[in-house]
Amino acid sequence: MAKLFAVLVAFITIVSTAIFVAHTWWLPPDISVVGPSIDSQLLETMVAAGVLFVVSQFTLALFVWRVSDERKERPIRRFPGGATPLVVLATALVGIEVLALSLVGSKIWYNTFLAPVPANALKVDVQAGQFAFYFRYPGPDGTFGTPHPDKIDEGAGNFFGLDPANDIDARDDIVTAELAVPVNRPILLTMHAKDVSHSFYVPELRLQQDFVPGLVIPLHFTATQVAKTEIVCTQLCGLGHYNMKTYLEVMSAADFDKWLKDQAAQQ
Amino acid sequence: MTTVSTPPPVAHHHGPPTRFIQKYIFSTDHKVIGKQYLGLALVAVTTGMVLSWYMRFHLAFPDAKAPGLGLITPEQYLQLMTMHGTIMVFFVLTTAPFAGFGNFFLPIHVGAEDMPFPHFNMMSFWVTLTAFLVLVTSFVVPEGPALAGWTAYAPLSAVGSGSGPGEGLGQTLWAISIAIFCIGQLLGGLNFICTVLDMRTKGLSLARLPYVTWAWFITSVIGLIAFSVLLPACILLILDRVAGTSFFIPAGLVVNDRLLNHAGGSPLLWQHLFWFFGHPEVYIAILPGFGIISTIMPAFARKPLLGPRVLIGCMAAIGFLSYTVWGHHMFLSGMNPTSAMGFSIPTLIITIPATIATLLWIGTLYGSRYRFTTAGLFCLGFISVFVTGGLSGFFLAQPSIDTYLHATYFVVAHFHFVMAVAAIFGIFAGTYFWFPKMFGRMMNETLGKWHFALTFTGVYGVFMPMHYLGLAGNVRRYSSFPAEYMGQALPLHRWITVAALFTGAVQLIFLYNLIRSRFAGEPAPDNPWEATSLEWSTSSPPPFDNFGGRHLVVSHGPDEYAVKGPRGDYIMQADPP
Amino acid sequence: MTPKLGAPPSAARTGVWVGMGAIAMSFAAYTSAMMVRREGAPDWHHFQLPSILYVNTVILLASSVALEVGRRRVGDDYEVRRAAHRYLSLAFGLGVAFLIGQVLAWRDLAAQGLFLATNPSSAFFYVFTAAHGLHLIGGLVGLAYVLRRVRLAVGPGTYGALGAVALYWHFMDALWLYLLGVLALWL
Amino acid sequence: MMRTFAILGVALLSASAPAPYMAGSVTGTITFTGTPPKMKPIDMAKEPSCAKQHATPIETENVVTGPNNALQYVVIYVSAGDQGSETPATPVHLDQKGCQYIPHVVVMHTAQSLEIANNDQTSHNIHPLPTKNPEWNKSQPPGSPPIVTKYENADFIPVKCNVHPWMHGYHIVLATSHFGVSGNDGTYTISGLPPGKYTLTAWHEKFGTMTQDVTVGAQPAKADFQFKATPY
Repeated sequence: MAKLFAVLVAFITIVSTAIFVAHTWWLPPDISVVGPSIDSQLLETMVAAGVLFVVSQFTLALFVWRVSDERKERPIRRFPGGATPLVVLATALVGIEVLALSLVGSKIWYNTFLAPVPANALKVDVQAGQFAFYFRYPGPDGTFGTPHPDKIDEGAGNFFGLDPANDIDARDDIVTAELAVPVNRPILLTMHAKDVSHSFYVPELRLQQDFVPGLVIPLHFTATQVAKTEIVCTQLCGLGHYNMKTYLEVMSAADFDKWLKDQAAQQ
Repeated sequence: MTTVSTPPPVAHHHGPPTRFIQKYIFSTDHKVIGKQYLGLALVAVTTGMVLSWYMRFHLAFPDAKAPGLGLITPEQYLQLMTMHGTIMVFFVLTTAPFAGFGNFFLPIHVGAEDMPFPHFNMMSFWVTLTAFLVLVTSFVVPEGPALAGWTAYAPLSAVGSGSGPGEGLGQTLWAISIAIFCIGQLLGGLNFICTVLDMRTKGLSLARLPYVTWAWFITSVIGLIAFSVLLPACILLILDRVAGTSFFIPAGLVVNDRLLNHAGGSPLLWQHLFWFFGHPEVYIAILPGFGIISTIMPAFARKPLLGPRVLIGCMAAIGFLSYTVWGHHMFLSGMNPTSAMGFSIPTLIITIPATIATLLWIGTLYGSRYRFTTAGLFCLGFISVFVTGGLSGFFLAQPSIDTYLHATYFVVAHFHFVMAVAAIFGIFAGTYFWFPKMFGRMMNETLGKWHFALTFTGVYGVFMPMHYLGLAGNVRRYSSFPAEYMGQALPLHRWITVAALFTGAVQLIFLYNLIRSRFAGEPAPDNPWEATSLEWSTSSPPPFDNFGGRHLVVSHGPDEYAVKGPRGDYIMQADPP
Repeated sequence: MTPKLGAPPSAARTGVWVGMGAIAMSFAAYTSAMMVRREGAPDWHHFQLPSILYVNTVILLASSVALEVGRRRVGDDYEVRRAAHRYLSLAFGLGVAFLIGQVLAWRDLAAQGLFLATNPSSAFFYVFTAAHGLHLIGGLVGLAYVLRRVRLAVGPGTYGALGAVALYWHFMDALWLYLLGVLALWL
Repeated sequence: MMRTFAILGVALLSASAPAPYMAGSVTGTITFTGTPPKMKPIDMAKEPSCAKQHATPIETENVVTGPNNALQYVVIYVSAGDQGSETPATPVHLDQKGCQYIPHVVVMHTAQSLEIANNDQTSHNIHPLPTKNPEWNKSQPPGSPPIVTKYENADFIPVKCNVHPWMHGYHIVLATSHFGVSGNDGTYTISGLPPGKYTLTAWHEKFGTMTQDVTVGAQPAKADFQFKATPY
């Protein structure tokens, strides 16, 4: 049984590692400015964790194999050097790894969530609700109308609770059900939720951020390639959660302007 | 065995109960209560596993009718998921390794005859059972149980039935159940701590406590703090739901075209309170596992644990650090991103004591004369799965990577390996190890070893692929994956489902072994494993007062193996100096 | 089968200490919840604490004093025990009086139209006072138990139990003073 | 033998007994004055399986107008003077197709059974928000059987699908079987009314209700309604 176990551990380790290495299932290509740094950070961690994984599982298997024969009257041997070197080793290795990862990681994190937003960023207002995202472009006047929760009427297509009767800013707001953005231009999303917590996740952007009712959360990104990808909700929000999704369309500047005009015409 | 003739000063005697009710139902005997907890855990784990089968079935075959449920609707899926999580975390991973084994063996390990407050102890179980019953009741209420997940994030969990089926009465029952559960665990933890501090027999210094006893002690301290925070959180949640207060519900929410008249509440407040409990809860589940492994391995390795003090230090460090890291569940929750780094560092630091503990176990294995009993094998399995689960923590502890992996199956894989599977392996090890002492009969080793081998293979088959899903960006908590999103993951989901059903079926071997051994197993000697701690110095099963009127004097450490002893290569704690 | 020995007298005291730790923790949680809820909540209305609370405070402190005097007096001699018993009963009575006072405070607020759900500030007031009241009832139960034992006979266990109950009771005082401070400062 | 025939004959007679003599009816046209709000096109981007069923994007249906100021989806019913009416045995049918409720307004008698079918490739959830009946909320995955339900009390019930927030309709539950719904040309007919004096009420989801009295005699009575429309 012992030998079988040793083999089993080794086998499982090899197979699972192989699948990781072969990238059989891997991240989708990234299309954002922060993407590459996140990917490389993930890869570094993957290598470090992978090595530790293989080494420790094999050590376990090896030791099991070595002591597997219960009949043999071997003398009991202490681990050379006792616990202290292990403690030092673990602390040093892991400590260094931790420091390294944190240093690089915090820089990436800063670029993703804390870096100042460029002035030329395109502002898009995002509202999440059960179970759809709606996006709002300020229109020609460049200012958003004020949302009034009490005026929200989804049946009449008033998802943001705008009040065009009394609010001039609101009249030219362009409300869409999918997010279109021009390529290579910083985008600033102002995220708010209508009812419960939701989340904004675009794997290709390597970007995720929760919507929190009662808060308006800024989130900025820059897409680097023309593409059409999905935006999904990752915060459990009710029975329709699995189907709370829409599309992100990254377009050339020209296409984007045309798209925006078409949308405006339909309002 | 040494016995002292003069008993310590006592308040009053209470003799063994004679009536059935007192003896087996409303018993104040810690051994009976321990068995009751384990029984509850067995019922709960079976329920939880069946729920997960339905989830897996639906994920693999979204359009197929599930036996008994028919076509599973999205809300049913979320309800299955919520109940699976809640039942497993609270009523299995908290009760079995801690309340169950702890109740039975903690007093014996310290040479006591019972806990200091037996009636609190009895209440602790019956309160916990009530909590469980309240929870399962929600299966039969209109619109079914809660669907907000075991984390019950507000406002979804707070705004009421408008936000979805199960968010009416079901969610209220959930909150009440968890509140009750907290009370039960507080009563239990109080007893554990006092037992260790005040009930230790002559010569049993803290340093001489078995590692598992240390683990239970540390766990009960963690639990005492954690549940003292979850209880108020649940009370506030209940008030928001039934009394119209606004602790967690902000102003201007429109649920189903209806403007709620709540104002000013903070959804993040719930998350902070919950995770301040929630992260330590993970260690409440796994630390007893640490203790069980560290206690059992030397007995089978026939050599003392490598670095005993270090291990206890690691467990204490983990216990302490567990209160500094709750924010790593909230990197993307909308809290100030700067604080994410503050939570990330201690999270990564926790890996240090965890790594050390692992190395100590592997080092103990080195050069040993290991006896590959089922319990011993589960210890080795524990090491393997704990390492696997721990390493994925490296990814999630980093905010920058969590940005991508958060809320994907990578997380599911991580916590299942590190807290669910590892903890369960600890429970299995404990069961095979202590069953003879608890019931006076041996378990069948052949069945046990098959159970181990198949379970070990099975869990890797189930949870390893979830890492791949996560890397591919496959989101968790989805009842199905519409073709245009994550459609290509379906084959992998099918594989996982098959593996899950297989692993589940394998557990029938364990169940059969358990029942068969209980009634027809080999009679167990007092010390079948040639182990040293005090439970092995009394009969199997122990008498009502644990030591038959004897008061043991301890003059040895918990694992004096590989020495010249009166019986062989070991000296028991109660042996004369 | 041989009967079990009860717990050593010290256990009761340890138990109370541990319990106090847990209770302190949960009230810390309530307080931090209040802090978070309070900051940046435009809807937070300040209101005058009912003045009866201060009377209640005095009553509660008095009960603690009575309990302490009683505890120090307890002895084997019958007369002494009677005297001690009287003090303990007084402490018990005052405790009940405090609870009644708290209820009156609630009625006072209700009369002002301040209910649980009226405003976060009132919500926290009711939650704090109710939580404290419940824990105090626990203390009363313990006190009643000790009263019975003192009346019957005084054994080694009695001192332990009495000490434990007294400790808990004083803790309830301290907790109330803390809550009063919190409420007075932030409501 | 003879008796059987006799019974049969009686049965046949009673079966073929004529409906109440000279049942009258009410007809009319519903129109509006002023400018109604512009209906918004619905962007179904999140649900491709539905989007591709509509060549041109469909519009919201809360104010549907027809030629020469006709107003559609107005429910006209007898609100007073009705001499009893029993619940029809036949169920009312509601379709969910292309992520739309068809029809937008469905009228039924109290306790009449309503069957809701999902003809889409996606999962819908039906969530009525009643005021006088219990609220419910149920998912209906594609390929699952129709949901059959009924409302006990008269009510004007907004219904929505949370999964597709634009899906919005009305379940109108009336205590009478005498009602009509205005078509796209604004006309309606209420038939089978015994002669007598009645009060008619016209209900529109945005413009509210209007009433007028009408006397039904031998000739079909006429009752037109004109709502005041506002752009917002």
